[in-house]
Amino acid sequence: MMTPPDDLVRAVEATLFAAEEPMTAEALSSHLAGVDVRPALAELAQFYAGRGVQLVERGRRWQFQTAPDLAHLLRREREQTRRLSRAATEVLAIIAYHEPVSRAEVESIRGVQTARGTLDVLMEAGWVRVAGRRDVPGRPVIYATTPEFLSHFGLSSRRDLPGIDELKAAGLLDPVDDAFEALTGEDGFADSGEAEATDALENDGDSA
Amino acid sequence: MMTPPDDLVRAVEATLFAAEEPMTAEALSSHLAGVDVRPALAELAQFYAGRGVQLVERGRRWQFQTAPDLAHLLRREREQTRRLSRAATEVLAIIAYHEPVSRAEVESIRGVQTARGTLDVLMEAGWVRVAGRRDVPGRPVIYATTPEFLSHFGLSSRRDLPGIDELKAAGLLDPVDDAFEALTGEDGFADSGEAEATDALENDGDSA
Amino acid sequence: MGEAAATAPQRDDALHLELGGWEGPLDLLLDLARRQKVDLRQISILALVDQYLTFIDRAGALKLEVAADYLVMAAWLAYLKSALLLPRDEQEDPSPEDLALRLQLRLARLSAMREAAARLLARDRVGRDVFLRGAPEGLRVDRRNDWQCDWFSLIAAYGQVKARTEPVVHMVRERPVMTLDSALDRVSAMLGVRLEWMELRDFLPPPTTADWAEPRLRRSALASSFVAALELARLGRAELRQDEIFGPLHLRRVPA
Repeated sequence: MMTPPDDLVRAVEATLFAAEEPMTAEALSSHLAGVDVRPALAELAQFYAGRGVQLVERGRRWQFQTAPDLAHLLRREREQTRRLSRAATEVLAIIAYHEPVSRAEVESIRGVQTARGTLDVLMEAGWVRVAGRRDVPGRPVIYATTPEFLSHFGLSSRRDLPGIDELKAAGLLDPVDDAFEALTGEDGFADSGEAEATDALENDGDSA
Repeated sequence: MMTPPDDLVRAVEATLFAAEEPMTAEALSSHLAGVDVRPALAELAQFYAGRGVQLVERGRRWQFQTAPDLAHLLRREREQTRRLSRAATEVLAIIAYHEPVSRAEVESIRGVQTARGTLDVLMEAGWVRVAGRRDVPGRPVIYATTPEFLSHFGLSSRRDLPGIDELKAAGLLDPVDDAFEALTGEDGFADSGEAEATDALENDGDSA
Repeated sequence: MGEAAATAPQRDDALHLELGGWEGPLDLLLDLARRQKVDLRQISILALVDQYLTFIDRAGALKLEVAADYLVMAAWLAYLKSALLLPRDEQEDPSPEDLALRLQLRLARLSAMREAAARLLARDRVGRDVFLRGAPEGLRVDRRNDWQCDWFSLIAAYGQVKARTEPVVHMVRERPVMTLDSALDRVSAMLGVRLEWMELRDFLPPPTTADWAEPRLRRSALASSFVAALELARLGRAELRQDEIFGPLHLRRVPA
């Protein structure tokens, strides 16, 4: 026999169960007349851990969802996930690990032009959004991921991205130029005549 | 500390949570490889009793639902303080001084048309009510103020409204718009032509 | 993806399928590099270049259409290879070693993102591995307006309605004027007598009497005389002259 939950915990539980979208603690609080809901969220998360349904935080928003280990039972009749092309998957990963990032930056990593539709697919899925413009000549649009992205891929925050710390430590999220300078202690060869061949290669995708 | 639920209980819990419709025990059972789910359902129903969410059986189908005493959480009212538009204030004043009046009479006193929404706003505010129909051709609806109107404006009866002479003495009948403007900080009407334009604008807002 | 296919000697169709399977030349290079089965930092760029060129050659021999960017990469790699093989003192700046290093860095970055993408897709995804509530009741917020209006606004509004709709009589007080007709008579009569330029003000009745000294009447007379002067000029009976902006206006008769 367990002690029944207090009123606030019950209210938070009911609200999140009924909500059609994940909710931030602030949204929950404003729905519940301004009370601090964080202790209740923590209590519920702990309470549901190990059950068939769990309370998780994704990008600062809270949601109930089924336990991952039960996937095989639930997957059956539903294939709700959209199938992503390889290009879309790579672009999504590049945006997630580098955000905010411009299309040209994505292309310089992939070494290939990005088809128009690829970013559209990611934006339509609600995983990528325009995050403004980079303050450089041409003012290119920059892209970033959304809270829906975190929630779809089961990430509490971007720090949860698989291997992001290792990639960061290895300098693999830095641009080639920075990594090159770090390794050689030299400036790049932007001013050298021979740079053309290299640029042709690197910019392959940028010319869009 | 409580014992974690067994796998079947977890599976039933997750299945019902993710289900788009209530499920019979048979449907659940066939979904879960034919095992008998009734003990699990009973355990879950007991477990959730008293929580913010409950497992209930309705016409042999099982579903999670918000605890009845928390149903009010699903439908919240948010109160928004809004200032009555100038047009609505005029209509209210005319009704108060001339009640019962028809819409056509209000318009002829104001000298401009009254948008549909204006009267709705006054009725929503609870200050004006339909007081029957005038016994003339067309039988137009007539309007009057409510007891809430009197109490909101601190009047014990309509006789407390200042008379025309008092208004004149207070300078409220001065044909210059400056008086109104100076007193209320609102724009006055330069002439009746402009008044119509202004009213149309304000009434647009009312009907929204 | 292309791993299995490229390890064995390919039949035509297998190779064809493969070329479509790469996301550009860098992707192909990365696949070839991975086949060296060593850390990307230790791959032999020369061996990689050879593999790539062989691959493209074979595709060409099989008359497969090879996209231009694959050929551009091939040309650049051929250049890189020859530079790497040249004696050191004949090398230009940037050194081919630097170019090779940059290529390696690019491959490492693409490889890292490829792996990241795979790990991302392998996570517990909503709708595939975990599921949200199937039939949430939904939260609804009904807006209710709390209308505000105070006593004074109400009374003032009524006052304004009354004031606005009350018949208004405009009274214009009588004041001394010189009519246009009399000004016209006076100016044309005086023009008939004088031949030289005269200032407009000199046409006004002299302020000798108390009436004509009255400032408002003088202003009216000046205005009417000015209009009279314009009218006479229009009729071709007078000429107007003004030496500077806002300066005195002169007129004289046009000789018949």
